[in-house]
Amino acid sequence: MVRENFDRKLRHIRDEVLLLESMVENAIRESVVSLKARDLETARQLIAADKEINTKRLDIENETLVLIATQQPAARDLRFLASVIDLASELERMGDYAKGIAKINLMMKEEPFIKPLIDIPAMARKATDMLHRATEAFISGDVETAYAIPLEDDEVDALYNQVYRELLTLIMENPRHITQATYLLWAAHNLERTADRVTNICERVIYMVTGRLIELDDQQRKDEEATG
Amino acid sequence: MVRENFDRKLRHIRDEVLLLESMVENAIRESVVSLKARDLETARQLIAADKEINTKRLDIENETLVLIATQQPAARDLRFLASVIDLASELERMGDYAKGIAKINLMMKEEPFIKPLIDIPAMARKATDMLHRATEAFISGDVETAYAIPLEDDEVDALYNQVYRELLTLIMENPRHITQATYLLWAAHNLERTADRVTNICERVIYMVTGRLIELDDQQRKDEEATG
Amino acid sequence: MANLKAIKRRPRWYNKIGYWLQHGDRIWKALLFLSSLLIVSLVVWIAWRLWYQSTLSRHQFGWAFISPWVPSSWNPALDKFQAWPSIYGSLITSVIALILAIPFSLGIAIFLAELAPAYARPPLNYMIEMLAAVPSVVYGLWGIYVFLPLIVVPIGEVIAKTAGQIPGLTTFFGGPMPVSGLSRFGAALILTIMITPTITAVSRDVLLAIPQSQREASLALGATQWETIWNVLIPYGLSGILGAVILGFGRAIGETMAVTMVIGNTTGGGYSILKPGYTMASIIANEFAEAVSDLHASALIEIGVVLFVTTLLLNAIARWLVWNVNHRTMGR
Amino acid sequence: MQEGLFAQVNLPKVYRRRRLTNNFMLGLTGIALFLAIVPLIWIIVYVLIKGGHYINLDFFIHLPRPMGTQGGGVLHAIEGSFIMVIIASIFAIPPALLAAFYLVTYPNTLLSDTVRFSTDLLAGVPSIVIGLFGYAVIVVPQKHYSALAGGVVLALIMLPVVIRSAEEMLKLVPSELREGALALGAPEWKTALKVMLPAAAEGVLTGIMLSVARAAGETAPLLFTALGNDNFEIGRFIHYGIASHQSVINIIGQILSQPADALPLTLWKYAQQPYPERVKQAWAVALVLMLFVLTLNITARVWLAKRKSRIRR
Amino acid sequence: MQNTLPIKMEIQELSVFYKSFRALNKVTMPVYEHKVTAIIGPSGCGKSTLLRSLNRMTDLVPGALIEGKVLLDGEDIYDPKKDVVDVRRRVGMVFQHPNPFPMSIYDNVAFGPRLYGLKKRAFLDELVEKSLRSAALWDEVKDKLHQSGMALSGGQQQRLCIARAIAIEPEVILMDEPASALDPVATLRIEELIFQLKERFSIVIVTHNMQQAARVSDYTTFLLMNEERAGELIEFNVTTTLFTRPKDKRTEDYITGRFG
Amino acid sequence: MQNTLPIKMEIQELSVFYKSFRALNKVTMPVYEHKVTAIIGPSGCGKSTLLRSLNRMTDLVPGALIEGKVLLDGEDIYDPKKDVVDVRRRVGMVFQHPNPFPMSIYDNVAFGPRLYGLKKRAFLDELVEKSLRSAALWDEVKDKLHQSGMALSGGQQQRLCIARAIAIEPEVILMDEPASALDPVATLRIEELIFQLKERFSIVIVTHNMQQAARVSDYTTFLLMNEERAGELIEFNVTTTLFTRPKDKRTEDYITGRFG
Ligand SMILES: Nc1ncnc2c1ncn2[C@@H]1O[C@H](COP(=O)(O)OP(=O)(O)OP(=O)(O)O)[C@@H](O)[C@H]1O
Ligand SMILES: Nc1ncnc2c1ncn2[C@@H]1O[C@H](COP(=O)(O)OP(=O)(O)OP(=O)(O)O)[C@@H](O)[C@H]1O
Ligand SMILES: [Mg+2]
Ligand SMILES: [Mg+2]
Ligand SMILES: O=P([O-])([O-])[O-]
Repeated sequence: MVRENFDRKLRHIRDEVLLLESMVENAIRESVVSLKARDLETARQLIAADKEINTKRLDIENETLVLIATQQPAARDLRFLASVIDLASELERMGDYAKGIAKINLMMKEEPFIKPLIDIPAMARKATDMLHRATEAFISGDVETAYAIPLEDDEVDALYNQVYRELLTLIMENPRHITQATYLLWAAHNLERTADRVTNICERVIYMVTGRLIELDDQQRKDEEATG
Repeated sequence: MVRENFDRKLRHIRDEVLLLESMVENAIRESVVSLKARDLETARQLIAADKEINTKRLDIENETLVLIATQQPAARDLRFLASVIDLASELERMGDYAKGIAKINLMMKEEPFIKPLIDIPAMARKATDMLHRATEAFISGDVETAYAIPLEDDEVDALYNQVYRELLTLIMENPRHITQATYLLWAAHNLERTADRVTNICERVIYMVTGRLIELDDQQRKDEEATG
Repeated sequence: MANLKAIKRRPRWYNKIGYWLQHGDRIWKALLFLSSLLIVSLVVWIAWRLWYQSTLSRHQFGWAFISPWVPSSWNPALDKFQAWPSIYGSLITSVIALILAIPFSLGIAIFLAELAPAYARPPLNYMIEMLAAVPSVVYGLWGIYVFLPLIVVPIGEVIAKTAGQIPGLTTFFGGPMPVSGLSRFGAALILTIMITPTITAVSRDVLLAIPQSQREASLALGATQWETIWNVLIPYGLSGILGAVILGFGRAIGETMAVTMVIGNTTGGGYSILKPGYTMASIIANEFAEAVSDLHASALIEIGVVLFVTTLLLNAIARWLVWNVNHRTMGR
Repeated sequence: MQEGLFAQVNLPKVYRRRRLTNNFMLGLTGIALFLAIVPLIWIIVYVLIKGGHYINLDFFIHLPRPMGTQGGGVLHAIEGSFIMVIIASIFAIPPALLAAFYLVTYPNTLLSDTVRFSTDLLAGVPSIVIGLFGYAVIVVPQKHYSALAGGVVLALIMLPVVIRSAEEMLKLVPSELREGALALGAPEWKTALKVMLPAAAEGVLTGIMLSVARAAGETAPLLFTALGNDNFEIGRFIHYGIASHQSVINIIGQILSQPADALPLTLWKYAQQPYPERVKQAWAVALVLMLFVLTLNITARVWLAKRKSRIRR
Repeated sequence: MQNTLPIKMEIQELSVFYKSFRALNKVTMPVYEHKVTAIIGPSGCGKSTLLRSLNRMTDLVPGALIEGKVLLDGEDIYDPKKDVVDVRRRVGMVFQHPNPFPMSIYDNVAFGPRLYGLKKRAFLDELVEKSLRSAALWDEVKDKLHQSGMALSGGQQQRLCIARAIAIEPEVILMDEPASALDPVATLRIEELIFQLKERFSIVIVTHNMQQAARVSDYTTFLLMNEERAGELIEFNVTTTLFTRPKDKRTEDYITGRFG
Repeated sequence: MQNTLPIKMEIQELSVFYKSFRALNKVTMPVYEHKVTAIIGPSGCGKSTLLRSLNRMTDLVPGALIEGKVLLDGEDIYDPKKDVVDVRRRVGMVFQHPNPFPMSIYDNVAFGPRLYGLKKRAFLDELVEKSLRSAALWDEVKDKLHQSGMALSGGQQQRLCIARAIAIEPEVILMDEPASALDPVATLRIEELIFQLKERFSIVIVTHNMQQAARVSDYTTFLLMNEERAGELIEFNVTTTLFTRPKDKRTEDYITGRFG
């Protein structure tokens, strides 16, 4: 019965986070689908929609800070709010990646794909799936899932390495492919980064539940970070 | 006279942020210098030193959250603390970029540079300079500087574009250069990202002083984000 | 909103009159004011009445009436009146009573407020209250038949034999002690018994009203219980205790019946406390009903005036002392 | 620590000295209490023995017999005390309560300070002086002593006690209670009568009872006002009044204009008389008077103590 | 600030004097309908004075003098033609220390309505239940309505006082540090209650506890003494704004504990 | 938790009874030297009882009974051979309501030392100044040392009480809600003072105000009543940990306001 008002506000923030997550997830999925379909209209819409994501993220951060300033949260409530701020910024960056892919779509000339677009959509599927489950783990405070998800990052990394090698080969075969290849490489890179960022969300889940800030990705990153 | 204890803690956090900033700045500078000098020993040290940066960032975030939980900060104090959390995570990511460059140094074969390393060190100089001044603006609450710095990002972007075109040309000239070129491209990309992130710090400065969260980089990003 | 409508259903005139009378408050305030005025005017009236009724005597005797240096004589037959002996009687009995009662009362008050175990407090308190509630005539009766012969006379005789023999003190303690015990000393002792409960009860209330935090503060500094009482509680309650003492003094000086019954009722008698005498109250009580002349009555009323003025002075002094003590110690 | 503040002090020695002082002084207070209880028990026991011996039903229902004869009672004094206390209450209580309300409503005006000082003064004025006043303003103009005059002076005795105790008790009522009622839109008088008075009721009643006890025990003011009247009997007046078809007011007037007697007055007179029978009766009167006053007093005090501790919380 | 909100009361250039001492200097602020407005400031800055001038409780202080206007639905409550009893019915009040009347719980709540001649038993029964429910007290006391209101715990007493205040359906409720005498759990209850009550009433609350103001209010007024020790309004703002980015340096200093 | 810190007092399986009512049930906790330990919990959970048992103020309550041990530097203060006066000299106390003695500021501070026969004027002068300085009060009162201590403001009075307590150089200072009667500005002053004092004393503070406990203390104890309404220790922890990641669900519920 106590602190209903506060609880209501916490729930509202939670809902906002879920909303932001679905916006981002959708943006990533759509950006890859429209890239494959060379659907420039959708790409343009996605670029515009990123503004909303940015605004939503600022809203969430603002609302959270106001709650911290006015409601003196402690313990789990505070950890939840601190995590929300981080989460929102992660999601916003993922939104930026989606926007990046949409822009690539626009920038690519009207030329046929130099290779069939299979791995990149697969990466997108995997990344959005991880993101979705990580956010759910955040909402439900599911630590086990949070520990498990970062391990799946390997799949995305593997796909990325495959795309990378393939594209390098294509360039070497035919230097004229270089522009498109570089674009597709960026797209794949963005998706790989997206999956990486899911790890950060998982770290926040663990922090929120246990109060401990740890790094989950030391092992995986070692391979990846060479490339920033 | 009042809240001396709290003020002391705030000052401590400020000092820690400065320390973290100098660690990161140093890492970026050293990573590029050692890349140019092909100094593998320093590169290895930098990779190891990134751990310290990560730890420091977690320390700062923890300390900040503890202050929020125990000292009920409001208004500027709260905005400062919220910004510190963000700042620390930005700095930590910049540290990762430096580590990335150091790893590139290790991964590059013992082959001569395909082009003289001039633009990349220039980018590093510019980026660290921006970072340094942005952090100082943060400490002193200097809004004007915070508004000015993001405009300088154009210089870094210009350098990056130049490097990008140069490297593409080199690849097209000689596909055997592709590996080193890609590595150097990543390095340049990392530096470009670093400068981008300085913009986030500037946003935080403005937020801290005025209480308004705005996006400073809309204009600049438009060109850049295509590439994530 | 149902009840709002109900409120508005009152007739207009009702609301108008109600508003004019401020819903009855005008009458109420007038009543309060008048009652207060009544109290004040009563006191003024009493004072004025006594003053007025003593005109005869005042004109006749002037200041000499209350002067200690005028040869005293109180002779209704000759219409010669001088009040000093009765004033002296009042003062000496009250002062002795006070000197004896203060340490006693304080001791008892301290015991009751600070030491007595919880179960023993109520009965002890009631005993003290009862001591205060015994009507003064009963004290007088008991004094005449029991207290004087059994207690006062032996003590008086001892005093007469010791202090009374010391040159210089003879004036005040000279014997012999009357065998009946009727004397200023007897009256003083009875007064002691009568004012002890008053002073005790008030001081005890004062001590009890001292916040527990004062005791705790002192004890927490490592003070013993006595140190706490002496250094903290008494200073804290000083103004209240002073008030109690002055209240006791007022009681003593105004006490009529018991004193009248045991003081012996004679004029003259010098200064010795072992002699019978008069107090102001007792002389009025004793002679007024049989006042032989207008001047006699007027003189008695003038003694009433003196008593009244004494009360007034005591009250003023009490207020001043209390204010002074409060100002010094409490800073208010 | 020892080397700091307490270097110059022999702590065990200081502790021993302080403990001894403590025990000694506290012991003295106990002795003082013991000594004070002695006269009380003595008086009570003595009066009980002397007076209890004489008391019987006759004592309460008969008028005194002529001096020197056996038997008779003090009905006149009981009735007189009763009548005068009632008159005093009627005269004293309503204005006293109103004045008390004035004092708590306007605590800091010039008039309230004056009222307070006057009340203190009135409380301190020796009762004999009050008697003189009653004599001057009632007996002299009326040209005869009366129960009414006695009642009025007793009212003067009661006034300050009621005012001060009522003010104290009303002051204990938190001011927020009063404001609470006013904030609901209640007028002042309803606030006073419906909220403040009930809140302080027991305390106020106690004050009234104390004042009644005080009035019932007073002798001095009655000496020149009620004078005393061995034949005071209400029954007779009523009987006679009804028989001669007088109005109720008339009968009451008759009663009030007679000199009256009272218990303490009777005691005072009997004690001075040379007849042993009367002296014995005096002890009995003392017992009756004491029982009455003590009962009233103790009830009042018990009530008050309970009240105070409850309101303070 | 949304200036389009309906305004319930409007304080215009209000100054309050105690004899010749100016306790409040030209305060101007609105009280929005169905919102909670908090008044904060250091001790002695005139918070209580401001609050009490809103239902003319200042009339009770001899020597108190009002300048300026306090409009209730557009009418000045200090208009000599206004009936103070009516003003107080429409603007209720809850005090720092719970002050139930020394009567039963039922009579406490029915006290107000009875003043206005509402005496029908059935009607009162219903009203009492409704008021106690609104004050979130019904369940705790429904079996002992005829026991003394003073036998309740502090927090319950305070809720009883709230029930008593709302029984006469005021339009505004003033609260002067309503929870400062309560323990933290009871305090939270009262805060929750305030949150529920604002659906039906406009609420003005004085509190020493800044955090409390932050928790419960929609708007916050910050008062401060000027050099002559008269209280002045430094900032009136949306609560969340006031606590995250106050406009005035002095507000900032106060809420961040750097005052004095 | 750093278990290597020097322990000043140690409470072992302490139970306190009022007559037959068990107010505190087997509480075990340390008081670390030169640290501030806060005791929090809902009303009636036995915070004051626990605090007051640390310098035997419980002796003042008739019928109070102690079980268990309270060690001060390893010696049980309830040992019948211990002199209670000596225990209280070493364990000072500051109360909820400022309670200066009705004497001058100087005499208030000199009260304790004088009990021990320290009466030399020069020595006392110095001691009084030192104590008042430590209590951050010297500058405000140095010109009126011989005015009554009760004429000071509430916050100043409380600092005077602290000066009085430290004048006899206790080793531990107990504070029972030392700021709850003060306004926010005075409260902050006291909190700052506590922070300075811990350099010289070990401090135990009871507070209703969780935020205050969070602000001032190094360690926090959370007490709660069990079914028989006896207070039990739920959690003793480093303050920052307790407020960011408490171990016990009940602690979490209490500090996040979800209790009861
Ligand atoms: N009845 C009064 N007579 C004279 N001065 C008064 C009266 N009531 C208040 N004051 C003065 O008016 C000023 C404002 O008082 P007020 O009670 O409104 O302050 P406050 O902000 O509520 O303080 P607190 O937080 O201590 O309750 C203070 O300086 C006070 O001394
Ligand atoms: N002198 C006493 N006699 C009997 N019971 C007491 C006494 N003092 C306290 N208690 C009871 O002991 C329990 C604990 O009281 P205590 O005062 O220690 O609680 P607290 O936590 O300090 O509460 P608060 O926060 O209200 O001060 C309560 O149930 C209380 O009723
Ligand atoms: Mg106030
Ligand atoms: Mg307590
Ligand atoms: O900003 P990043 O995508 O390089 O993490």
